[in-house]
Amino acid sequence: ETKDEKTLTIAVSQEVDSLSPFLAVRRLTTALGRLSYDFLTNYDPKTGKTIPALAESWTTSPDGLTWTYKIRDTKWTDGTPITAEDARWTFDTMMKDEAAATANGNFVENFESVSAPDPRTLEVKLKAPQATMLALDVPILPKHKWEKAGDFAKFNNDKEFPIVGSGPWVISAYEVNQSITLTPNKDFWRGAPKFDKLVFRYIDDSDAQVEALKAGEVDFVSGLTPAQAKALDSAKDITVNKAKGKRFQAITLNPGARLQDGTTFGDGNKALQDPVVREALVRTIDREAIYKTAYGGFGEANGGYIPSRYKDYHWQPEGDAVIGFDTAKAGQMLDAAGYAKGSDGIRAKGGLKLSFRFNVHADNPQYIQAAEMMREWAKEAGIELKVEPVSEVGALLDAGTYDILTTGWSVNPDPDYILGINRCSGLPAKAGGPYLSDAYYCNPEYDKLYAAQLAELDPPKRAEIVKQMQEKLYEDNIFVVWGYADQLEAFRSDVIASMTPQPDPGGNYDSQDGYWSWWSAKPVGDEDKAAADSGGTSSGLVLGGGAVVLAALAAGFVLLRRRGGSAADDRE
Amino acid sequence: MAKFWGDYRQNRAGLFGLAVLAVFVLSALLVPWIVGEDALSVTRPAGEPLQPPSGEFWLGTDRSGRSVLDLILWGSRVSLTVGFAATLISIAVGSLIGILAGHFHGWLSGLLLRVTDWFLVMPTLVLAVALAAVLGRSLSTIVIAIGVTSWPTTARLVRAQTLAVEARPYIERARALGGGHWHVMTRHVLPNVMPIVLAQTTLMVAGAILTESTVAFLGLGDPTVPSWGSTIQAARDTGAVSSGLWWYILPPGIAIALVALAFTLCGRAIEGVLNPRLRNR
Amino acid sequence: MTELPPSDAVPHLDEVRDRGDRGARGRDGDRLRRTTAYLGKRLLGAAVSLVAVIFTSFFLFRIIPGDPVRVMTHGRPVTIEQKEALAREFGLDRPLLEQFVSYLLGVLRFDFGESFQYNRPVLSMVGERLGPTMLLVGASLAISIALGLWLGVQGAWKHGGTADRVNTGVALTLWSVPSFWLGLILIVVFASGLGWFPTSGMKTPGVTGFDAVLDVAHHMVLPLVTLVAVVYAQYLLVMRSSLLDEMGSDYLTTARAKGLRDTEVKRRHAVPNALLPATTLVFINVGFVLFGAVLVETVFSWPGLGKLFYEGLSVPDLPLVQGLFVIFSAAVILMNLVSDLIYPLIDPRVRP
Amino acid sequence: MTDTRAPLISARDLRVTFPGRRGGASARAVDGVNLDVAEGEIVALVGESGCGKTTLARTLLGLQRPTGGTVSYRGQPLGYGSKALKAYRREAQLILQDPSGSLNPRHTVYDAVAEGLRIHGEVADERDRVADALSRAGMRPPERFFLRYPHELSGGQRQRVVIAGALVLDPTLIVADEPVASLDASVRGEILALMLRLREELGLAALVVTHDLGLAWNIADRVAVMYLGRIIETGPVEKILTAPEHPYTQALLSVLPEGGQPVVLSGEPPDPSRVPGGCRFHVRCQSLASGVAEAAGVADLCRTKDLPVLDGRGTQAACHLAQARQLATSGEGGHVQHQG
Amino acid sequence: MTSPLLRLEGLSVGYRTRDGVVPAVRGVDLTLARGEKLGVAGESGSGKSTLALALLRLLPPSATVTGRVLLDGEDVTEMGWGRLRAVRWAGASIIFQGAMHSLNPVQTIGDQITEPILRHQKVSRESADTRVAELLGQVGMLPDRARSYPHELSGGQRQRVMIAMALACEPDLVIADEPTTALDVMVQAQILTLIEDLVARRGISLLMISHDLSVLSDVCDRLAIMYAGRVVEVGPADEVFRQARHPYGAALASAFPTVGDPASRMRPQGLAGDPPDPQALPSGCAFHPRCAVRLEHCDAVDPQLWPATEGHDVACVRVLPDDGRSLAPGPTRAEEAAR
Ligand SMILES: Nc1ncnc2c1ncn2[C@@H]1O[C@H](COP(=O)(O)OP(=O)(O)OP(=O)(O)O)[C@@H](O)[C@H]1O
Ligand SMILES: Nc1ncnc2c1ncn2[C@@H]1O[C@H](COP(=O)(O)OP(=O)(O)OP(=O)(O)O)[C@@H](O)[C@H]1O
Ligand SMILES: [Mg+2]
Ligand SMILES: [Mg+2]
Repeated sequence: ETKDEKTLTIAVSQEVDSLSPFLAVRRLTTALGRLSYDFLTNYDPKTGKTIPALAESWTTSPDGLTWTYKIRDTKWTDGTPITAEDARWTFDTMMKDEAAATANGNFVENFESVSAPDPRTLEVKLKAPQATMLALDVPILPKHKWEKAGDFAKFNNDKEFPIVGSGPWVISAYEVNQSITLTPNKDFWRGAPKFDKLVFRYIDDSDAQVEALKAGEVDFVSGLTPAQAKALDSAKDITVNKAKGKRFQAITLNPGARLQDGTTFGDGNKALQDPVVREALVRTIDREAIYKTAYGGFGEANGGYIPSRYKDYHWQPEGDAVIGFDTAKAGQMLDAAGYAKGSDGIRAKGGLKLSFRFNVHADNPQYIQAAEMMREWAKEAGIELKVEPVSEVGALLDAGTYDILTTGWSVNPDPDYILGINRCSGLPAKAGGPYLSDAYYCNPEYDKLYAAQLAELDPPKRAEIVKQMQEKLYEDNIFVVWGYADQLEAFRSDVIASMTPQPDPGGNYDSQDGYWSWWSAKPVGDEDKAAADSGGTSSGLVLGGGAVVLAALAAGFVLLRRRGGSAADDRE
Repeated sequence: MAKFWGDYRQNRAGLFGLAVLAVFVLSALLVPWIVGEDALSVTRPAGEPLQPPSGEFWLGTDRSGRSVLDLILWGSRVSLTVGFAATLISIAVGSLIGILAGHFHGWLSGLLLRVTDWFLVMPTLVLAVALAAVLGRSLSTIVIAIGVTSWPTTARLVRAQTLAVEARPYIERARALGGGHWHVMTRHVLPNVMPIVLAQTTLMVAGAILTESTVAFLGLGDPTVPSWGSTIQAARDTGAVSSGLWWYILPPGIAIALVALAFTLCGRAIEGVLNPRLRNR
Repeated sequence: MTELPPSDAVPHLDEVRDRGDRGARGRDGDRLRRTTAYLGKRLLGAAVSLVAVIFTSFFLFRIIPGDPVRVMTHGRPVTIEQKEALAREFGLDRPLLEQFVSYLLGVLRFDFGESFQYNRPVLSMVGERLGPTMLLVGASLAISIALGLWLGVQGAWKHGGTADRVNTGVALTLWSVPSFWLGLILIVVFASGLGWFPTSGMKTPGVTGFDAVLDVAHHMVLPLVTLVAVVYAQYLLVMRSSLLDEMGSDYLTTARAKGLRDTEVKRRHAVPNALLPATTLVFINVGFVLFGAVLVETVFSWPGLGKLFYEGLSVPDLPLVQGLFVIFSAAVILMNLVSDLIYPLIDPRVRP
Repeated sequence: MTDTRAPLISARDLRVTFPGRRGGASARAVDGVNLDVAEGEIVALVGESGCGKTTLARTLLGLQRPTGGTVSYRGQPLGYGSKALKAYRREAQLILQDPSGSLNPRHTVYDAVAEGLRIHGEVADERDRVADALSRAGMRPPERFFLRYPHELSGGQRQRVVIAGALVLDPTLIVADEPVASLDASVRGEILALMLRLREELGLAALVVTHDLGLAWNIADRVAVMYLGRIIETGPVEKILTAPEHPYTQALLSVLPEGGQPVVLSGEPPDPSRVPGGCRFHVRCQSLASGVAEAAGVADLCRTKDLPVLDGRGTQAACHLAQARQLATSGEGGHVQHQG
Repeated sequence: MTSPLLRLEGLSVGYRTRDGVVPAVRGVDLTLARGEKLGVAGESGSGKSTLALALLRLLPPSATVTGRVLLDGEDVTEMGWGRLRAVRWAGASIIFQGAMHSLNPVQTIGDQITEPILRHQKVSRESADTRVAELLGQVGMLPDRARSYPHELSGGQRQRVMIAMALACEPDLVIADEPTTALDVMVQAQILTLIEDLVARRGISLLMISHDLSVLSDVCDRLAIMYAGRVVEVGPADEVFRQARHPYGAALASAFPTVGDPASRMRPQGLAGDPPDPQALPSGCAFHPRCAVRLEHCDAVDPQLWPATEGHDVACVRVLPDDGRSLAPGPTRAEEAAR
């Protein structure tokens, strides 16, 4: 490492599942795919619109079944030219080889055929029209390298470095469970990255990540807790980025799990099938309080399904439509509906007790904190929530053996997918899954609206329909959104001068749909780089902890020295 | 008993341990009256979240705005309960198996020994963690996991002691007087292994409390119940270490260390009293 | 490791005495036969334990709630057909007993199956991380054994003195501290606070050559201190108490009567005898320290086995967790075996 | 003493074999013993360490199951069911060598003495019987000792408590395994005197196991000398301890301080897992070594021919040499037998 | 005879315990001439072992020693550590009671015997080994036993090893603390014969401790009887054994019956009462509560050793001129009584 080499180090807590884009499904490794392989298209960080990438341009047939991409004339990092054949091979392999379809197979499920009539032209024929043809999140791989890979199920692409790719960065070293080092692709057609090195450094513990940031061992940390964000805000040379979240946090209430044919299954508490109970329950949730306490104020309480970050589609209840926090009213509603409080303070009607299992993702502290709060509010209204943290909700969901689940989804700029999962046709066809969503929501009116928005080509009008759909979801109180937590990140401002967020401005740097942040990151010039000292560690903890540790150690050392002195006496 | 206490009193560390324990046990017993259940409310907390220590909150507040001191006090209840309950299981199982394995000879003892050894080679914590994962997150799970995994130590100890006791001539005398298995086990062996078991208990409680915190640290505890382990875990979840929230992370750790130490000191003191060979040294 | 109840060592001490009593008078004629029998018995015992462990791990983890197939598909929704295909591929559809037998046979051939989430052989994943764990555990064992035994000897020889009392006190206190908590505090104080050591990890990416060795050493200081701090007390206590046990012994009076110096009496007579029970503990502890590293590895993001286990458990990744459980336990069994085999070498009374 | 009284307890061809450790040869601790104890008789069983005295005593009390032979009590073979044993142990009592070890340190004197009563469910007038037993054992006034713990008593007092614990059930037979070996010389005589007195007062029969010939001289009517699992000489004390026939007994007597020129037997103590062929004593026999046996013409017999088991009555010595001498004087066959 | 080899003057030892000081040895005066064999008898706890250990300052730190221990005219209690180490084993060696415990279980007996040789004599390893073989031969063991570990030997053999070890540096004095207790009668006889023989052949002085008066009387020239930390009777062995003048000595002697002597047949002799508690000794003569022939002023007079006959001193009022009545009010001065 030469002195003036500029390294950008990102702390990551996920381990590498595979460096083969065919297999990689984790956030970290898909991000690595985006950095090291170009995709056909990309998103403009400012507008969110699709822009050309490896595909310079594209056309589609009137029936939408044939897509033709013009492939950019550029080179793999080993100097071999990139051709349409590479793209064809990539898609074709995913269609033919089940292992190669592991990560992104869903994109090609609908492909009829792929061909490369000439080195610059890629042609895809579809079985049915497909909305994602301009959002194919598929790294195009160099055929000449990958042909020889053998069994794709076993090939992890982690033996030979640097890995031949086409993105702005080249994966040039990988130490299992420790770090991944990338070097710039000097010939990247959009321009080479500014840093000389990009290192993803594995630090599992969130506190350790922040400490490493403070110590200057890493330059960027994401997934901050609210407390960390607040503490770092005042730290020297560190900039905290609070991006509006693209995820919503929610709970789903089991309305009676069922298959598409209406067969019910599972053991969800039947009381939740009563809309009154559901509404009453929702009225016991103080969303504002959740975001104020559990999210430390970094987030927005909001019942709308699509986060406010997406202004066009975002909807939120207003006026009388708001099912707001009011435990008294919840109680009255339940009283009116005949749910009377028992001796234990829990309401029941005809043997149906308002006592619900509340399965919370154990690895999400905010969910747990919110769940604890919800339990107390619900209790005031005579509803019992039994908070049961679980490591994985999938099995409970598939079996329908839950009452209330926490959930959260990342929402793409285009809401189609996230809306689609809640259709009746999304319900599992057979017992045991698969089930895309996690609410067993099924409302024919909602389905109708979904179809309408799909057919509507005028964006404002489509947005209107999307908002109506959200209203439906909101009223039904099955998929109950709390709001949107901010995405909290921090970076060393004495290392990184600037980076492009997504959306720009106000967006996030980490887990972007593209490579903008790390590609665009500009190092701080030597002249304006302050003496690198890591200030900002809280003196309280240092003093407190230090006192404890040092006291113990000092005692030990003093003793050792003492003993040195007394060893001379020759006792019997 | 008076003699026991007289001997015990000579051990200053043991007295310190006992005093610490007394404070914790007392506060655990009295906490519903001195602090009250309201202190645990996350929706009507006494203060703002994550406030540093002040006159009002001696140890600051947690992520929900509750007094950390109150949490520690309530947590002592849970941690001590876990410690004692787990120890009880392990001591009960361990003593029973140990006495049986030591008293009887032949296949029963062989079988029990095998089972004990089997449990003994399995890393206790791995097994406890695995059990905690298997049985789901709750305090009773942790109690069972710790209890089930730590009995072999007691069993070995009790067996060794049983063998030692059974080699004493008074057992032969009791048998020569016509005493049967039951008589020998209850009248002679049991009273003689009890002191060892007592010493072992105190040592084990310390281990159980530590294990509880470890299990919680590994994210397998019940985060909704304010034990010391789960408080540390909550603090970690909050990012307390890197956010300088020392009042959130230090107290539960110190409480664990203090109680574990106190139990250990008591255990050693008791051992010292019971084993004069240690005492005279 | 910290979470071992303090008296874990005690039964082993007793066992040692057991063995001592059993020590038969060696008659040269029988020796070979007896040695073979002794070896055979120990090996058989170890083998039985191993199978029992494999059995336990196989069935224990199967009860963890969670759907293996969901793990394999990383939570992505898949069709029943796909699920069944995957289940078939991993043999999850066969009768449990059959699965167990094939697992057992696999394990005996060092085939622990493939990780559900990483789609790779468990053994190779273990292989990658064994090094760091061994480094950390090995170094911490070496240091804590040396430190603990030395302090234990000093303490016992001048028992009751200030040095002994403070030493024992410090050891017990550190022992009572949860290791992960201590690790966190150390990070805050010495890594981010004083900046003396790196906060976590094992290497600075890109450092090569001899610098890399220093770099690893630098990274290792804090995890090592943590691990040593919570572990050494045990060695200290065992050494101290077994030396105290020896100290009243008549043969020490004999040694003094022979005109030996105090230090010679200690070094030549007392310590070798007192070392015996400690030896058993040392070996038995290796296995436990191995797992104790889980916590420390987690706190310091040390790329070792412990982390892998922790992660596998939360998913749950059955083959990974099972494999690691078997490996951890096998380490304990192996170390027990080694201690059984070594013991006769250092204690003539136990020689078969 | 006469042999006309019916024996209270009798062992017939008793054998106890312990399996060898770690594949070693098995130990024939008791290797064919006939022994009778008549009512009111004190028999001393003497022999060097490891010859099987304790094992024999334990077997007589049913604490050890014989691998061969029988023990009969009042003519009835001993049953080993728990009921039968319990009934037997109401009448036959054991006193062990180490009084400190024989008392549970956590039981008071009262508990220790009452234990037998409680086991046999004889709790009525327990207090009186305990007091009575204690005073008979010479601990007077008994109430003063009730609540004492063993560690608060001297060795002699402890042994008295043990004896009281045996007396409380009004036994007919006491088997005492080295009852004074761990006591100070000064206390020893007191305990032996107590045993004699009890025999006088209660007509107790006793088998006293000891390696101390002086003790046998002090209190026993009859003595049986044991060597390597067998009784090799038996008879009235006056006879055996003044004019022993067996070279082993002679050697034992010779090493007593007053025993004149000591015959120190060569070699190590015998090992019951390796019983030599021929006379079991021949490897250490001074008579054989000095050529006396050779002169008497029995040396070969000594080396090759095992001797039959003594029948446990009368005066006998299992020795080829003694036998040969006997033959020479009386012309009789069989082993030496003096009618008492 | 020149100056005695060993001379104890007013030797007292107390152990500090939590319950106060235990006076284990209370003012013992004894002399041992060169080549003499002195036996010390007494019941358990009378301070015999304490006395033995005090001779070489081997007592635990909790013991306080007063008085003088003159070994060859040199006071052991005042020696520097270096000198003391030199005296130990080379000047006086000890044979301890329990050889199993007195031998280091993890060292071969050869190494253990070699150790003092190498320490005290400037010899090579090889010649030390030769010496070991020689010594083992002298105690009737095969030289190749040097490679054995203590547990591989029988009790008798171990005791022989202890004896060989004690002789290793050719000391002037051998202290044998109950060398044969816990051994079988037969082995006991072997060991005693061996000790007697070796000591006689080399002209070594022997201080032998036992509670078995009959054994001591057999081996030793002179006998000392201890009671409650005091020597209560000392004199020629035969005389003390047969005609003990102190009631305790007499009781002790009669506790060992003579087989074949009709006087003791069916008449065990005992000594009533309990051994004294060293921390609560009776007033006056410590033995008086158990004494069958005590006089009324025995609880007031604490008699010191007094020559009863030539070379036979007894600490009993009965040997004093007027039964010691004149001494009743105050304690006698030690120097006066024990000359
Ligand atoms: N439980 C046992 N298992 C194996 N061997 C035994 C057992 N008990 C006794 N022995 C052996 O049997 C032999 C006789 O033992 P026993 O205790 O009867 O002798 P003893 O004459 O009482 O000796 P001592 O005088 O030493 O008490 C010994 O060699 C002993 O090692
Ligand atoms: N380390 C010690 N601390 C306190 N008291 C002791 C210690 N060693 C011995 N004593 C006491 O000193 C007294 C004399 O003990 P010592 O061992 O000299 O007696 P002994 O005559 O050798 O007895 P034995 O015949 O049992 O060996 C006893 O009362 C004993 O309890
Ligand atoms: Mg015996
Ligand atoms: Mg002694």
